Amino acid sequence: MEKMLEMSTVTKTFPGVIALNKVDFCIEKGEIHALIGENGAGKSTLMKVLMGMYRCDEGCIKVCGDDVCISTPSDAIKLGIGMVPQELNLNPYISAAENIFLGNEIKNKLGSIDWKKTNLEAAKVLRTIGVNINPRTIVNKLSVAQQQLIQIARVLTTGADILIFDEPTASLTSSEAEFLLTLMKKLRDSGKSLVFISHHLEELLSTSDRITVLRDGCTVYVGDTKDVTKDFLIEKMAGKKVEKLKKEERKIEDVEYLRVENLSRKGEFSDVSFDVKKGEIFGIGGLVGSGRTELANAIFGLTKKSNGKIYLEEKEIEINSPSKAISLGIGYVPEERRSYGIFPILSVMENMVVSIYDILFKRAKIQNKNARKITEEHIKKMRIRTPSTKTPIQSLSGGNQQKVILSRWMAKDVDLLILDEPTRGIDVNAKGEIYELIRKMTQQGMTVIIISSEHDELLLLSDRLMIMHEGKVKGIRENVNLEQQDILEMAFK
Amino acid sequence: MNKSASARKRFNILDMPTAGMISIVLVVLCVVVGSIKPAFLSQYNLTTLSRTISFTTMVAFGQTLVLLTGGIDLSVAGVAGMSGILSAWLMVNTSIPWWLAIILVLVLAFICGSINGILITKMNMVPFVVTLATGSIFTGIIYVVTKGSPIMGMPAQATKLGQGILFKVLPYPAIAMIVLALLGTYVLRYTPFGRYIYAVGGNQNAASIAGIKVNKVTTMVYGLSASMAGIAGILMTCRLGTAQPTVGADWVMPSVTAACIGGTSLAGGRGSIVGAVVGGIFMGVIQNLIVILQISPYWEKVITGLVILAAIAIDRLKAVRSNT
Amino acid sequence: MNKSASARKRFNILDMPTAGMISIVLVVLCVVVGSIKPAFLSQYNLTTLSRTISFTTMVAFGQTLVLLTGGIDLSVAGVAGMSGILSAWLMVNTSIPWWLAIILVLVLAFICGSINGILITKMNMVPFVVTLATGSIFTGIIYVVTKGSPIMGMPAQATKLGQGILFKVLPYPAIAMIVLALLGTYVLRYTPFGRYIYAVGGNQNAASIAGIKVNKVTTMVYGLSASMAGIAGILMTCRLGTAQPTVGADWVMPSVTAACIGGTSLAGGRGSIVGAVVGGIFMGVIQNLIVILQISPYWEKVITGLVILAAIAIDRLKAVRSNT
Amino acid sequence: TGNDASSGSSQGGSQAGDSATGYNKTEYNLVFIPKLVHEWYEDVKIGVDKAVAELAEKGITVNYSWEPPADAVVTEQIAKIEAAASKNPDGIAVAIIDASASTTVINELVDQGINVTTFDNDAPDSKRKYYCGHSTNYEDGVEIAERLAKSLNEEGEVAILAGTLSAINHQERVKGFEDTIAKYPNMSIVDKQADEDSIEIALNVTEGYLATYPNLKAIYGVNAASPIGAARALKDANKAGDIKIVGMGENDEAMQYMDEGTIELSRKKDVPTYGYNIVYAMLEIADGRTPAKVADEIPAIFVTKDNVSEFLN
Ligand SMILES: Nc1ncnc2c1ncn2[C@@H]1O[C@H](COP(=O)(O)OP(=O)(O)OP(=O)(O)O)[C@@H](O)[C@H]1O
Ligand SMILES: Nc1ncnc2c1ncn2[C@@H]1O[C@H](COP(=O)(O)OP(=O)(O)OP(=O)(O)O)[C@@H](O)[C@H]1O
Ligand SMILES: [Mg+2]
Ligand SMILES: [Mg+2]
Repeated sequence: MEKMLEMSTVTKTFPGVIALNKVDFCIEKGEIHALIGENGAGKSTLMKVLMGMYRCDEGCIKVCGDDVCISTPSDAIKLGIGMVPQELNLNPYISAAENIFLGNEIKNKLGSIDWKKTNLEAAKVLRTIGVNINPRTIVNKLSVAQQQLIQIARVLTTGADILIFDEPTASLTSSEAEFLLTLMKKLRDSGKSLVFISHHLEELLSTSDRITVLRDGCTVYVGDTKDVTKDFLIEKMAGKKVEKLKKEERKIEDVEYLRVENLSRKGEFSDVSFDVKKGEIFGIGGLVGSGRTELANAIFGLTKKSNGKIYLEEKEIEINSPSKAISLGIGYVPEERRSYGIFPILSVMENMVVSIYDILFKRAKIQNKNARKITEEHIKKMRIRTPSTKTPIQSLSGGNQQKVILSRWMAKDVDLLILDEPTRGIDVNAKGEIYELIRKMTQQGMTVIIISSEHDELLLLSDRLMIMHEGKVKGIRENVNLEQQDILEMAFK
Repeated sequence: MNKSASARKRFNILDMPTAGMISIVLVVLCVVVGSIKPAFLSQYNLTTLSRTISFTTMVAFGQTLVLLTGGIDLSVAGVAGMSGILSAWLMVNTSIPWWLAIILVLVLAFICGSINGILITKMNMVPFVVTLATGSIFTGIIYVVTKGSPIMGMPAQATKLGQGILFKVLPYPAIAMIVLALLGTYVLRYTPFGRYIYAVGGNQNAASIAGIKVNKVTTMVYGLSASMAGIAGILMTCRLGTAQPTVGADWVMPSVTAACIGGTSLAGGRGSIVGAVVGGIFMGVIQNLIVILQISPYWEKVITGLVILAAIAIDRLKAVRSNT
Repeated sequence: MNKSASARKRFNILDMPTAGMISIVLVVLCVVVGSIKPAFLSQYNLTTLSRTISFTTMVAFGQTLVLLTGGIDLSVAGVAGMSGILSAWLMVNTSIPWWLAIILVLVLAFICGSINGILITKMNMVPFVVTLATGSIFTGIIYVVTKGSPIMGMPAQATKLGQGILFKVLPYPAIAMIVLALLGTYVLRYTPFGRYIYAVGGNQNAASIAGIKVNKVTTMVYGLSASMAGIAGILMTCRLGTAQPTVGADWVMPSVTAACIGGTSLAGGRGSIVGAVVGGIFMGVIQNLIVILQISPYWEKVITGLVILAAIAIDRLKAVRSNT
Repeated sequence: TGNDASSGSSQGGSQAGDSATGYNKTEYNLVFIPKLVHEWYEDVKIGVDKAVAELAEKGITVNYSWEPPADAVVTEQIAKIEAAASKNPDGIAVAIIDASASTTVINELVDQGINVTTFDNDAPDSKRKYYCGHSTNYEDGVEIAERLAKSLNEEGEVAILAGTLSAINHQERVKGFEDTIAKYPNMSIVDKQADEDSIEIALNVTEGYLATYPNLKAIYGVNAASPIGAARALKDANKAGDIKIVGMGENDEAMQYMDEGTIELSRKKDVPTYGYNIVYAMLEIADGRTPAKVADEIPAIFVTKDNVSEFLN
């Protein structure tokens, strides 16, 4: 087979980290090449080097056998390389159509942009990837999933021959992901070469032709997909044997902690009632647009509910701001990490202890020593990969950022934690660790509400499950002998 | 589908662009004042007012481009003054024809602006400090050239550019402003370069991944901003008939304010030339009203501040209501 | 572990904070000039220079807080002038003791600043336009109160505050600046409120979800900025011995520039009081050097601009080299 | 009354200079701090240079530095004064931006033995050693109003361009004018707006006046920029000569407008004399003598179309 792309001995260091250490990476024409590794292994960095967003310290790149120099993204684009980046990277203030054709404008004879045609073409591309949105919509009005799909549409229109998908399915639900995987296969069959980064191993195994595994910035395995198993990959990524977490039947005492009655918010969800018991892990599942995020936002006081009541330990409470919620002992890990979770330029430590400054403030001074100790503890406990506690969080890999935010609430020691897609973008092994942590926290008396689009995660963790669809509760069930199938049935009943 | 359709309708009313809201406030203001003091709506006043407004508004066009990229250009004062002085100097002290002098100076202004852009992009410097420093340098050049004295004796063809009035209604500078506004709107809406400006300001990473040469676009934008300031400075010099060292000295804040009032975001990515026009007219009208309504000079600043606050408050009320 | 340690060492050199780099430039500048012109290092010059610098630097402290939240405060000029005038007015025209007059005016300044904050947070208005407008109102109040004339006859105890020199070396305003710098640094580094300021500037949405009362913090910050401007305005009035309507009129840009030069980001989340001190001293020293070195006044602005550019260029060179 | 050597200046100590020149030293260092970089002060400088050249012929070297702040900001000027003092010159001459604000500094410096003098605009309550300038602002306002009243036959509407609100000399010129016009029952001041010493604003405000007051008969401008801005506006509106401009125009541009007949009347001072007189005064003071006149009034003359030709270049 023809080598489409060859990267050899690529090395890239950042202050305090060697992100890539003599990595070799090679893709053939017409294949889907899976690139996997734990959080911080260097997958995104490798792809950013290829896109010309980082300049590597060492190494060379060949495209179609020719040595090339890629120093800016526009060089990469000229060479027929396109990327769907891991983080949402769209211009929030312009339309979907324009984002799709940015840098690749459709012009009329006079050289000015033909907006009519742009919108028509955009609608066409969006249809091919199975999205039904008005191409004129301003991007910041769209949900995360929709924005992700727009990024994918963007790359498709550039006509690139090498397509990089960096965790494209992370914020999609299963049906959308399914659609995308089919599309990727179609692209491969039409002769394009694809790089596919994901933490969903099943996806990779079912879609890719070959696999490269990175660990700590080094290539540790390259081989055909058909030759490997999931367990083998997990071991390769971690560099050691990993215990698999099992479903645990737990007895939860029947002590009500939180009760929500007829909660509604216009246009988002209506008549939502449920209760959560002390120490319980309460899962909320559903399909995209089912209004789970909106429900969580309303409970946490980010938005105003239009109707309904909330009781905490049987007392009616009025939550009108996040700080009120926190003072009542509620914590929240939001879905959109970049815009609602992290303080990009602040350090890992500040990101972690931001909610406990009032506790750290003793003897007229924030005890920075304590702060550092707490941070270091959590870095160890959560296995967060960071050069130091002082590193700006934005230079951590996506998964590690998520771990820092989870640690924030662990440090705060809240009574009720609402997690919205807590393991999005987190590698398999770290997921297991997080699951274990969640369980441990509940054993210590914390109550957890977990919203997730990964149904196996919900089935594994939760004691009870609530399924939502189009803003309505479709059912609440004890998580005993439930299967994926049951969840879908509930949603569509 | 139904949901989203109804949502779209609501969206339209609430999301009336700032420029539109300010225009409404402006029209109401003009009608009220016009009925109290008909002099305000006299042809003479409107004509001269249109000329007064045109200078800072032209500067605001360039400023808008810069703000769209997320930067700010504090050097417009220096560039405007320097352009005015140098063009007059060339006209008076050399045998270069007046139009060539203007072209040369505009090229120079563009280069000066590009220097801002290069320092900001290549050296990764902060626009605020860079343009403040270069602005100081450009202003300094005025003093070096003139020692503070005006340059007199500009050719009549040149001064006509600033003083002429088409059909006794439309002053040339106002025509220049209108032409530039149309041109600017066209560029921003219908050319890739224009869209790249929004893209760079909206999300620089995204723009870069899309293959946009962020540095080139940014440098170009600062060049254009300086050119706009140059045009305004030269026209003001022509208007006054002599090159004053102080021309443009007070145009920085008004140019940013005009853009802001018209809805251009200082954070980049959002705004329009129309917004700058509306903001510029708004500011000019307030100043004019203070004279027309015989407001005591001691109260002038208080009134100006209150009117601006009121106008943007009206614009924001809708946002507050649509919030949460 | 070894790997990361060596990498960390390099990191330290490259990531020397801006304030540090500028300090180095500053020290080199002072040593060079001091050896050419000993007058620069004379005690008299250093003493008066420290006083000159202290006023805008104090304003820059408040400005830094505002910039840290991602805003900007253009009303500092108005607040400073108004505070100076009102405190003098109270001292001269009422029987209120001078210290009470000062306290009352500072409370008022804080309230004025809070109004900025409330308009910005509750009404979701743009800081640039809001503070420009309120600044215009505050300045206007000065003219309404004074009709442009200075207020004379301030009590000697009050003027001592601005004119006194401790041990004939350290002017009182400089002492005030040092105390405020220490206090500000303490608040920013060691109190929750200070850390919240960084958090709000770092990501407002995330701050809100982390339980920070974003609106309260922001409002407080604008209040503090106005208080700082108030202190500087009152001290300058005491220094002059009479209340001038123009006190503080030109402090806006210098306060932002001082903060910026010292490494405070206009985008929020990054910066320090120390940076403002360094930036303030840097600006003051340049002005002083121009006189000491007898640089032609016509070249003053050119030189000032070039020196600022050179200083930040030196600071940025490391960034450019460490980039990508 | 001139050479009173008894004033206890420390500078008088060095008697090295030959007495033939009449001065104690052969070399003097002076600092001039005008209000800002402006053409008006360039004319002052011409006078300074003239005096310096004269003294050089007598064998006395006068080094001077010219240190205007870039903008007329009082705090900047004070910083300049303090910085100049640290060079320990034989004399500092300041064109005061703000009298009361500068008084403290001047007194501090004089107490330290530095000879501070003022020109153009005084700080009368300070300990400054000498002032050379023009202090009859109120009277100028009165005089201009009287002459205007006569040429308007004591009737008609007048508008004022009031300069900078915080400038005391502008305030006095306005006051003198207003007080005088008030004496004429058929004359009225219809409006008064600030122009911030800016030709651009003066022009815009005048256009506002023209729109609002169809019966306007005259415009009074209190600073050098105002009559020029007003003249431009009148010319554009084809009302040059129909509405009389009176005021403080002094520069070449104002003289040209006057020659054309757009400006009616202007108060003009003999600017170089400021510079010339002050150099000699500063040397006297440096030697420990008191200059002939402690306050030196530079006369101002009225320029009209009749005598404007003397001032056209
Ligand atoms: N801009 C940067 N500055 C400093 N360090 C960085 C930067 N970008 C990445 N790193 C570091 O490089 C390493 C590799 O990061 P990268 O984003 O490539 O990981 P990844 O494999 O994509 O992980 P994830 O699965 O979490 O996305 C990490 O340790 C990260 O902290
Ligand atoms: N800012 C917004 N403006 C307009 N519509 C929005 C916005 N955010 C979300 N929506 C719409 O609201 C609906 C619910 O949002 P969302 O997809 O986040 O729900 P969800 O149940 O949390 O799903 P998931 O968590 O799987 O993404 C979707 O139809 C989405 O398009
Ligand atoms: Mg990644
Ligand atoms: Mg969601």
